[in-house]
Amino acid sequence: MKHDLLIIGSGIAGLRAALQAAYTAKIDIAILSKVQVMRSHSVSAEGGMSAVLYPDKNDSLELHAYDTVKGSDYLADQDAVELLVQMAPIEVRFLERIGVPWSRLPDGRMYQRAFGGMSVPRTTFAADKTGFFIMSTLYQNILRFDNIKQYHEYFVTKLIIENGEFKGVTALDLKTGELKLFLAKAAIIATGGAGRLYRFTTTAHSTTGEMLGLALRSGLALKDMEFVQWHPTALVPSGILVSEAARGEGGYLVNKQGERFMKRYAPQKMELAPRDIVSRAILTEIAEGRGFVHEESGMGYVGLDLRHLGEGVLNQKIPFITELAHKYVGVDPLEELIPVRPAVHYTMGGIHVDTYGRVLAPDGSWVRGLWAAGEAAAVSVHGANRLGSNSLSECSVWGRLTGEAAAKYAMEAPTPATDERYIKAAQGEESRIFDKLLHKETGGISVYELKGRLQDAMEQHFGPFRQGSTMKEGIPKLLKIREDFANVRVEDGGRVYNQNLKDALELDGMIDAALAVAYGALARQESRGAHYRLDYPRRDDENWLKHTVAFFNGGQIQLSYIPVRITKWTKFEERKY
Amino acid sequence: MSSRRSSYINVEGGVENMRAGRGAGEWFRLINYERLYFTIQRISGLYMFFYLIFYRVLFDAFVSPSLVSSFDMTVPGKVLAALFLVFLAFHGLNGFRIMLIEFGIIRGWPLRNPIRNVPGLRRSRIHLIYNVLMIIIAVAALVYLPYLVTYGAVFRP
Amino acid sequence: MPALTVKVKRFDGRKSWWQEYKVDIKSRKISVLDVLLKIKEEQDPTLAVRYSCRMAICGSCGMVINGVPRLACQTLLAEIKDDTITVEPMWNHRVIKDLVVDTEPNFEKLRKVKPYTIRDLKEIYESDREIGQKPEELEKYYNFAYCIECGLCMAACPVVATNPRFLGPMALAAAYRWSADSRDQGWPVRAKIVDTDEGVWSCHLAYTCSAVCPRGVDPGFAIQLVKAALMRRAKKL
Amino acid sequence: MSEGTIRLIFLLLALYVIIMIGVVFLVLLPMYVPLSEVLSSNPITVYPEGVAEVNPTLKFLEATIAAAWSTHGILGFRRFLSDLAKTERGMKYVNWLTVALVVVIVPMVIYAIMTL
Repeated sequence: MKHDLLIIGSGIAGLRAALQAAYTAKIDIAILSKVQVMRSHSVSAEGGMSAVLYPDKNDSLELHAYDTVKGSDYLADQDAVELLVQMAPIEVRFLERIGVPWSRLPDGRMYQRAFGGMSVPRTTFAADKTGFFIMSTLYQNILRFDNIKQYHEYFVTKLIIENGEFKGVTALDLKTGELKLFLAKAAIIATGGAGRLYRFTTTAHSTTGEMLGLALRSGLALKDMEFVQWHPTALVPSGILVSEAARGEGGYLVNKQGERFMKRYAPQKMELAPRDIVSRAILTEIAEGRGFVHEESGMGYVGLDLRHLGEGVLNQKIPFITELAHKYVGVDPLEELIPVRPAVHYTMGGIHVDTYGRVLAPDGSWVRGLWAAGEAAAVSVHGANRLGSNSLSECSVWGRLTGEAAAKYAMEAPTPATDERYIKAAQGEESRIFDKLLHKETGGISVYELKGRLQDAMEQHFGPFRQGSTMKEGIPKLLKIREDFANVRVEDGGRVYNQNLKDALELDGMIDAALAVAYGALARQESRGAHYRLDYPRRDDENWLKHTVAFFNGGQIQLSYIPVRITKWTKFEERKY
Repeated sequence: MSSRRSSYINVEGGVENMRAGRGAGEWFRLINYERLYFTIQRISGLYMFFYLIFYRVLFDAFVSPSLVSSFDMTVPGKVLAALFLVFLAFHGLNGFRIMLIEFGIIRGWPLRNPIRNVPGLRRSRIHLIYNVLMIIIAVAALVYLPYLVTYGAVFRP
Repeated sequence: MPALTVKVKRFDGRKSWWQEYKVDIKSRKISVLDVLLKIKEEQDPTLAVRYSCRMAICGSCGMVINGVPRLACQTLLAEIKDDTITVEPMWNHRVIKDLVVDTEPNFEKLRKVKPYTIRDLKEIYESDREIGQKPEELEKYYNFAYCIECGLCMAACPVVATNPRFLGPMALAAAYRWSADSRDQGWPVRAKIVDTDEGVWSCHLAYTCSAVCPRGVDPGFAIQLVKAALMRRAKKL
Repeated sequence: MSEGTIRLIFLLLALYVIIMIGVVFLVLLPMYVPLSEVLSSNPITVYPEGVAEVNPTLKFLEATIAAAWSTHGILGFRRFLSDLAKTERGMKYVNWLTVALVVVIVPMVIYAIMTL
């Protein structure tokens, strides 16, 4: 099948890119998504979207950029950050015009709330379902354009890149079970993060990050994969996200003794310190025996206290949290503490791209015709730690930028010819999937067992507190999993909607992404942002103020480093909140 | 399409295009009380249509008035007539409710609550009162009209 | 440990049958989706369920549980109480496999009501203006913006069951949501679309859509609001 | 005609029927016979024959009620059929059938009442 522009992934970044591209040029756009287009995990974003909408004496673009850079532990590329803060208000206003129901002030302006790591309230929100509202609005606006074709439930299995130029992808149509070849002039990868590498995560079952593994395999590079964010508050035991908005609206974190323990870790910002700090604080409390223990799962947790906020705030501003707490834990936030503990939330790393979202090969040259946006890309505005609510801004901003750039590129690029080579590549892929994976008689390891092993290994060896020795033990485990994948058995032999096969393919990519995390984490001998090492507890700006770039070299992960782009903020303060 | 009706049979083969659910059978599924109203409304409407047009008009006026009058006095005739009247009462009452809703007189507004969302109609006081009245009248009609049909005098002024 | 019996209506493209699974559960604080995934991982990987977010916001896992259309992830075992769970694919949809149904007709219907702000395209895409909206204007449509497009209302609607042309509660609620938005100017356009036999007038007020809606969108009520506006020949919603 | 107009007619006819039946039973008939007698006789025999016997001019009123009622019924039947019509074409047939029914049945009903 031929299209001008392929958009792989249908989260906020993907849909925003599609929208912008469709408006920019009358080209034939296809959105490929492994779930139905409006089901992407962006819907679960709760808190809000940061943007300096009404600059005054308290707030300015400068300050937002500074907060972001400081929050990132100075690993963010500062030119990208400046682009982000500049574009974010434009994007918020754009979303307002296409119909997002932002929460309002009585005079009709947009309401903004406080968020972790931000020095002033600047998080625009729509109750506590911001991501959902943006997603559904974007999705419904997609329907305006006839030149966008949606492919629901197409699982991309391979990127075809030739001589540094993007050619197409092969995708498995889950509904019919056929492998299809898509040829296109350009593509935008917007497949999101890899939260499911870990067991206890806030992300959806579909956020597996196999695309990152596929990217590695097709010769692209991953940047800063070792930085995995733990969100401080996820419901115990399910891992469902409790938005930072709960603390932004004034919630407290308390331990078993009823003490607001954050005063010992971040005396000024208390609960609204950046996420890595709060997460570590909670885990420290639990480790030191001041947390509660969940009876059924044995997990330690602390309490999120919203009792003093009153019913009005709970019902108006954070209704979803109340609902989730009530539904999945059986706790009424007005009367009891909500049990929370940190869970994997975001991968700061992703596909190596430049400031404008163009995908770069390991040697730093642009892979022509390929962009990446959103969580899947590491533009590196988040550096070592993302500030809450910056992600929606990032997705939207880079969705727009890449969409526009890709549309312009696709207008000028020549139509791809149906070459024998691509058909051969597709056939190779077909035989890999259907002959080798699906119709295999031998091998007895279940996909889910192996996935469980991967998640356990990641949780155990590459958790929020990392140590050289444990990580060294973890890598052989991952390699063993890689090896065992050859013996994986897909028990469902059918073609139509074969989820078992999809899970196997997901796992395949996940293992590679996990390896990139593992190697990157082992190599980085310092503590920065979300990457915290017990054996190197300090930040080391002299040796490690650089991005990790991981790529495949002969089937092995190899690392190289590139410098951080620094413009204005050259004084590297210690992060104290 | 042919498989729709039989899709509830436990095992069946050769279905390429299965549609879940019972097709027209869905009209008789009971989930909430408004749906019950819908079902009765529909059945009663159809019943009255056929009863009036075919029996009362066609037979009475064009075929044989005396036959109709005498059939009305037999037990089956009385059952049909009683059914007609009860249905008429319900159809009218519920129809009036529908009118009130469709003209926007009964409104209310959905309550958004984190723990339990309440649909708008359930929050309208008029709707609630009307429902109670409607049920009372319908029950009264259910008793009174068959009674009239069975024991009521033939109206001869 | 209490054992749970899960009866699943299976379909593999050719035949359809009921299959029973026995599952041991530790606690009743887990959702039906968790149970199904447990079956999938431990007993029968061939079972197909569409799922994603597991927190009742993505709308993937709509299915009929014990005779009521619900989201599997939102239905906790504690609410069911019974030790037998019957799970069927969503009614009124074509089944692809097991519990996975084809919801694309719903999206096509959604497209028909033009669910986007209708105003000058140039203004939307090129200006940098904030249109603004008062909280009370927001309140007018806010409830209906919560639709997660799961299709449960379509599964529950008795009219959709027999009339495939009927736009259905999901699309009509979207029509109201967008028309009532103060930033939108498309009511005259949409009124023409919904003021038809396929539109609001095929609604028979069974209200099951509102009863089963997992997010309290109350699509049935939205349809009545549209009807009232059409009856009164309203110029603006 | 737009569907909304049809619906409006449908509802107004129903309203007319509901109100007029009430008026006939509770206001007009008691002018000739005691109310208790009206309310204790078999309604099937009251309307339409009984009314016509009480005062033949009431037949005209009865005829309008019957015409409104049958039109309402036919339109209601159309609603039922339209739920079963799966295509645009089917809908077209349903509309034609409705028109045909109105043309045939309404005069028939009026005739039936007038010849009582």
